[in-house]
Amino acid sequence: MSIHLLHRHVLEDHISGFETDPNPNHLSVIRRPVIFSVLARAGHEAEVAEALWNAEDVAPRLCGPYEWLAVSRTVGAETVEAMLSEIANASVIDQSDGRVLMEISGPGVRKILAGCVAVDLHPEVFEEGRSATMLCCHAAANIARTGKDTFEIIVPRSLAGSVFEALMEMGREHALTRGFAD
Amino acid sequence: MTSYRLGSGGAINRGQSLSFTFDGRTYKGFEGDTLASALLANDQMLMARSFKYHRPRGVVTAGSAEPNALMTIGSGARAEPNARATVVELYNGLAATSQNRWPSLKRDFGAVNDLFSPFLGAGFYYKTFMWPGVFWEKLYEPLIRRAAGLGKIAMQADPDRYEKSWAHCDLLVIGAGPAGLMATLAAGRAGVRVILADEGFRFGGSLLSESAAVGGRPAAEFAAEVVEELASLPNVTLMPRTTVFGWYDDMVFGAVERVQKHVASPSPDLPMERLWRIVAKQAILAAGAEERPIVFGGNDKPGVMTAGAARTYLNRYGVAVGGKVAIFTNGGSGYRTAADLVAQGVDVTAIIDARPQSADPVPESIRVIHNGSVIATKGRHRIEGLIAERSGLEEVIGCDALAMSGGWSPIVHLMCQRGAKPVWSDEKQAFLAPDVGSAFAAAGAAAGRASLSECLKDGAAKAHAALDALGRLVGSIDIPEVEGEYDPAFAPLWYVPGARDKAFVDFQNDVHVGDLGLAQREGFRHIEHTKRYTTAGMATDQGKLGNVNTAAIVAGMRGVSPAEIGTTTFRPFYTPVSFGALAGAARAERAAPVKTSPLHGWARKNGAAFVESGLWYRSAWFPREGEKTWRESVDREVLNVRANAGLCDVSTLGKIEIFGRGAAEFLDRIYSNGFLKLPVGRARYGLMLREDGIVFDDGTASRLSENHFVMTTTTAYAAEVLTHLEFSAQTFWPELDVRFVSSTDQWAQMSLAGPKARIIMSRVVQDDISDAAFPFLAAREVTLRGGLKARLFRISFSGELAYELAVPAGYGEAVADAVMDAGHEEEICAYGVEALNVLRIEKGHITHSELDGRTTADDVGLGRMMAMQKPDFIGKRLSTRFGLTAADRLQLVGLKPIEADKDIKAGAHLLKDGAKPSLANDQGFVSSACFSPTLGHFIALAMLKSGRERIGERIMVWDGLRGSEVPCEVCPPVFVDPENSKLHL
Amino acid sequence: MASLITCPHCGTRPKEEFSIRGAAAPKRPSPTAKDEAWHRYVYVRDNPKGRYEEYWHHEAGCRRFLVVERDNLTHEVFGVTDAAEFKRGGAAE
Amino acid sequence: MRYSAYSIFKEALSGNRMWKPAWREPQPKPHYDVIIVGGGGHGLATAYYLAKEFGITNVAVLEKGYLGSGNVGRNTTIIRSNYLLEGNNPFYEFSLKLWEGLERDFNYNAMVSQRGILNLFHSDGQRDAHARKGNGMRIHGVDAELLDREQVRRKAPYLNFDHARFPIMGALYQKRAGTVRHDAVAWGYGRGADARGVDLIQHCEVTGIRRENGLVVGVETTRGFIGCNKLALAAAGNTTTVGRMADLELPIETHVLQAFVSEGLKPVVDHVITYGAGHFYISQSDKGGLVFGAEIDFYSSYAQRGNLQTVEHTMEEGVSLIPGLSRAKVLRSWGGVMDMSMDGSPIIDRTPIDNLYLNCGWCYGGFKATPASGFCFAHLIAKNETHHVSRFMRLDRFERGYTIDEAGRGPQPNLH
Repeated sequence: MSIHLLHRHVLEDHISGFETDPNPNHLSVIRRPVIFSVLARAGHEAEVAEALWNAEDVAPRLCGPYEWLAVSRTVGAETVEAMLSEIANASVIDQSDGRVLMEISGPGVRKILAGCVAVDLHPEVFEEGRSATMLCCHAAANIARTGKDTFEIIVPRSLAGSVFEALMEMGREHALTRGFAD
Repeated sequence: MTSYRLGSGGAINRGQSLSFTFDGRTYKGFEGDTLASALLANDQMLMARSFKYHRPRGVVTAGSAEPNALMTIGSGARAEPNARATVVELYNGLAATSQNRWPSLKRDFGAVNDLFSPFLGAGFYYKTFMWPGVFWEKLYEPLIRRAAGLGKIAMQADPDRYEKSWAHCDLLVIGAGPAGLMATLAAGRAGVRVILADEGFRFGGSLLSESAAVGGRPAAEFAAEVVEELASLPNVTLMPRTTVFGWYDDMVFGAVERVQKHVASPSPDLPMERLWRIVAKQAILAAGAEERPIVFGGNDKPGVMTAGAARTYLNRYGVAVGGKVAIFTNGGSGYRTAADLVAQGVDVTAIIDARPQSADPVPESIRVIHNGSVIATKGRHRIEGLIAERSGLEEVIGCDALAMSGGWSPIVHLMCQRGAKPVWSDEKQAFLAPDVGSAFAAAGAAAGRASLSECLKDGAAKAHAALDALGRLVGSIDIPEVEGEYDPAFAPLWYVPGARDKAFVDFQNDVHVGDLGLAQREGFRHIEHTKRYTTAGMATDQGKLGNVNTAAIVAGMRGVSPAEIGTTTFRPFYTPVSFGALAGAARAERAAPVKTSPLHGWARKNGAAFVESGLWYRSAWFPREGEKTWRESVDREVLNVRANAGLCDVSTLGKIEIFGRGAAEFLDRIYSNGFLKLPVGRARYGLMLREDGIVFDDGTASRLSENHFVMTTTTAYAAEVLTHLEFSAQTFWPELDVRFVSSTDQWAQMSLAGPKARIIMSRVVQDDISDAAFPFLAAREVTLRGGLKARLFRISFSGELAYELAVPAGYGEAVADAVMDAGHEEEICAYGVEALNVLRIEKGHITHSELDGRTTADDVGLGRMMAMQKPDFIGKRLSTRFGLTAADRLQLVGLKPIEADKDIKAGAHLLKDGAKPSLANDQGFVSSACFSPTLGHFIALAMLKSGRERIGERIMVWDGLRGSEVPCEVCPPVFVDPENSKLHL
Repeated sequence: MASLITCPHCGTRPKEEFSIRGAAAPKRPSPTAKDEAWHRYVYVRDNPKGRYEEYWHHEAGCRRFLVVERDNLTHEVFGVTDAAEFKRGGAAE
Repeated sequence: MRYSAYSIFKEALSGNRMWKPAWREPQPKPHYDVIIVGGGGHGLATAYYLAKEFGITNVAVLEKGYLGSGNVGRNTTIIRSNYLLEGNNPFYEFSLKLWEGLERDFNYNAMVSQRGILNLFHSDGQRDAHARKGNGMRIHGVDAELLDREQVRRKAPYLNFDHARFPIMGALYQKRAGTVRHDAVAWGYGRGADARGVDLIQHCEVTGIRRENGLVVGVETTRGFIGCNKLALAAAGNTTTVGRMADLELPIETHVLQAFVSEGLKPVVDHVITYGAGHFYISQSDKGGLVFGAEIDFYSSYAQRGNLQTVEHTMEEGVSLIPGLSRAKVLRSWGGVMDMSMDGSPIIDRTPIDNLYLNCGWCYGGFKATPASGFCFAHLIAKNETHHVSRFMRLDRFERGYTIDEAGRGPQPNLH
């Protein structure tokens, strides 16, 4: 027999019904991003970081002094894995199924996120390109500012439903809409 | 007409009439009114009853310090008890109900307490109600409880939403009065991030009640202009209806915003209240000052209020608090109130001034009685007159309201919440804010500044200092001129001797001067003792009005300065905050986040009943048609696993990837047993101890490559184990080359167990998984038919031939479906954690029911896993202590009932056969028990004193709690396949 | 301290992100140290009133163990260092 | 002066002017048989029982603040004896029995109110653990009942039965548990001790312990040197500070625990209730305030104040358990300084110094222990031998491997 490999996104149970047009404040869930954990050996943090920042098609997200998430929305897991395994003194492991990537954007995004995270996301404090792991709606999430009013949120798969619901709850006042993005 | 609405004036919208009810009667007010101002406008002065003596009460204040006018707002699930009418913003349809009275506010039976008050002095209850013993709980206490308390809560779920949010700023300004507005303006213009929070619904503070002119305009107009400018600045956030209730470490302020408390029909998209945690670099407390009541006989009659309150009702709300108002003062506030009243055509009957003389301007034709005092008041539900005294002569003066001013106390509460005590000032006759460092300063009246112009100036100055500290000072702003301000200077006046009636210091709790004296006489002299003994300052206003008077009166009784008495401790909350606001959205089903297993959908599809397991929901059993109890389903699942095969979701087990050249060495130190020689492609069961030698958790570690392991933990301890690894690696052995990352979420993991497991698994996996190629404890990456990479482990919790298959989470459901299809002919079933638990008890495998944080490896029969020859592992050294190796420790055994139809429950204790239940005879307890469908009777795992030597002994399983005694035989803890033959099939 | 900790890797973070392990001063003895040393390490605490070094785990952030040096009476924070950088004051136990 | 309904009546007729002080304010004498450091609940109870039960009255209690200024005046007033382990259970039951007769014993109404405690459970595992504890209580003759969900609902219908994240399965119920008016305990013991000749010396801080030939001879204080034959420490959160003066090495870490009271409400919560899916516990005082708390703040602290996050967490648990609390308002929060021991259980023992006695490690459970703690400590001081119910509460139990780890969390004090 051959297994019919149907892939299910954990938020499919949360996002159902008709898709509506996105409002100015919108939460989109990226269906199949590629996400790898990258861990540098002690003493090799800088070189691993440099290699990650130079890697093509991959956006590095800072988790800790020797740990990153390498995120790609454009290329497949094999490509990313091949690329990352070239990096010396780094351990990599595929977390694409273990993490959920959401993107939230719009003029109300900071007000919405202020209900979810304690970190000051003022653009002069948390600049574009910055990323960090922080508590977001009771889950350790990696949050990156990818635009003036756009943030990427990466959360563990098991908690994604709760985080998603909490984000939508905080977004009610701001007419936040949501949907999958491929 | 006593109190009434003026024909014009006030910051109310006379074009917008609002209808509301109080105790069922309908009234009209205006937009901009508080409930209190609207009631006064309707001549409703009687608003409440006091706590102890049930005395009739009206408003004393026009603000958040109100001790008397507490009401219940709304009804049913939305009822809010103990709301202060003085700060409740009026809205159409508001329904208010008076409290703590029966049958009605006017006729309250509880007022009988007032007649008995000589017997009910401070602390009377400590001295009686002791005889006979049972009477306290049966009679006295229920009576006291029924009489005590204030408002009622409905005890229904709240229909509204609550939210929490964080805010960050360079400068937080608390209070939007003259000082706060000027501070915000100065900082706002300098471009720093400012938050201005005020508890009221309209910014302006005392400017709204002020008859002076600021910058050539009426004060209220000036305030409105400043607010307009602030609203236009993008770096300024205005937060009305927001009370900053607490100052916490690191300049974190807690605040609550009443988002929709004033709205007739709340929007479901907005919270009712929102909790703010405001992180500020600098903060200015501009909360103003509280006017002190004067403590004189009968000072609690409805209609007696502070002069400032009377002025606020007049100027801000256009309400005259009486038709004939008397003034009792010791400073300028009384005179300004008289002048404002006269200007609005209100009759002022007399100004009684405790001072021998005064320089305050007296309105024309108003009589001033210097050196005078009020010693009693007349009337019951409202003041009808007062007895003034001067030089031993008494005079009755008619009035329907009495405005009193005993001086001012700066509101320093927040600055004293972190340990610093306020500082007494002889000059100001007040407690002033302590120095709490350069990041938090008081400004304006809160800093003891008296006049309006000083407050405006001080607000700007404190903002300049804050800007300087931030490195953002660019210049100073102009201070507007004030015309027609009064001098609020006052002379100390703590209480008036010769009172004919009780002279209250704490209105709500009915604490009067006599109580304070009694406390001193009885030795409760420390101010904290005085407070606790008399309950002064313990009411819902937390002594905002009374505490300074209390301290000064006690000082007077003791002949010392108030500085020596000091204040009681200031603690959050500045004003009471709802549970709802502090809890936010975390309630009901959302009390905690939910963790979803990747196989949740698969389990649901197969009809699982779910059970909470930490934050997870795990599939507990899979009922089939015709099965009436959970036991029927579980028994079937167990038997089917033992006979055929079953599939169970084990995704919730913790999974930790461990990398590095030091990984093996690291695991060798973490586990009590050896891991150095674990070959690649193999798994090993491991035991982790705490440093005190007690078992911490168990699980497996598999070596996927030379320098890459994956560890599994129990579901419950997944997070703690990862933390334990990190702690050990980072603080004990930083030199080891080892890194971790959790991969729990990456994998859907399923356990396929049963004698037919291999045949089923081989239909799913491409690789050779024959016993030779993939023996017991094999662990490695495999490829599924269809091409998916997966991890396969041959480990077993059930005691059967078993595999754990881990696939990327998104494919979990598809693969589980495929396994079920592949096993269709073998009659595979889904099984849940209940069946898993039965399987493991039958096999004698331990869980945290046995590993309860007090057991050693040897206690649970795993002494052989203590590799004492290793130089070091966590827990090694303390594991050999006498108490941990004593012969009489509880040891793991099995139990079988002597009579096969008897059931055993976990939590039962063990007694020697024939012994009476007593602590001395207690031999241990049942840790896990279940019905074993394999054996056809109940079985149990138990921890029994010296248990391993007692195999074969008859013992009593004693469950007094549930009324059963079951004789059992002690047996080895492995009930099924003790030879492990099934594992190696 | 008690509200915000400035993590050397992640910046200023709320207490919610941390779990607190306890005194950082006691050093794990060598495997061959005397029983007395092991007992003291596991059970005896200096518990000073005032300056105090304590392990805080940045659980919801970088997952590093930090040593927070602070005053446990005033709650003033003097410094936060990564556990790997932490130098114990005084003689080793 | 004996307190009674008659005394209240009589004094009222004379304008309440003749009441006598509850205790004297004596000057310290140069020397006492016994000095007790700490005028909190345990210290005062110890003095009371020393005088009453063991006839030792030449005793001083030294208190750096005012009497009862420590945890006896800042707790959630719960008394109970629902303990699991042999090291704890008989001790707390002894304490509960003393509470039951206390008021008539010391002629002070401390409002002992046996309202019953419901320890809720929310899972099979918790039920089994509660059954084990309940059977352990019953086997020792302590009252305990295991209630199912419906029995709990009948007692406390306002709990969250229908929309709970962690549904209530049942409760372990101890009917004899309840609450006591906390300040009155300190005052009752203080007054009783004073009447028997004990000197209660307030505002007297111990700054040093003077030793000669290996024995304590007295203490240096802010009011001068005071000599003694025996020195007894009952200093709770400040135990380490005082113990250090005698070079004691202690298994104690000091932590802060917050507690809360709501505005006065008409009676709604009749029992003491603890939440099994969190740490929240609540009761309602006779005055109408809901008195409640939850977890410690987790960091070492000597400050009597806490953290906003802990406040929020407490309220989250409160509203999750009792949805109807949402619109009630919290009036005040405060913090108590806890002497957390390394196994979560107390120490009543001798020390390496022969005439120095130690009473500490009460964690956040010291209030309910007050009578037994005082009694057993007095017994130890007077007879130089351990009372049998406190025989496991030894200082050397850590070294010997006989910890009393009720929570099973090991040597990390903030987990107990």
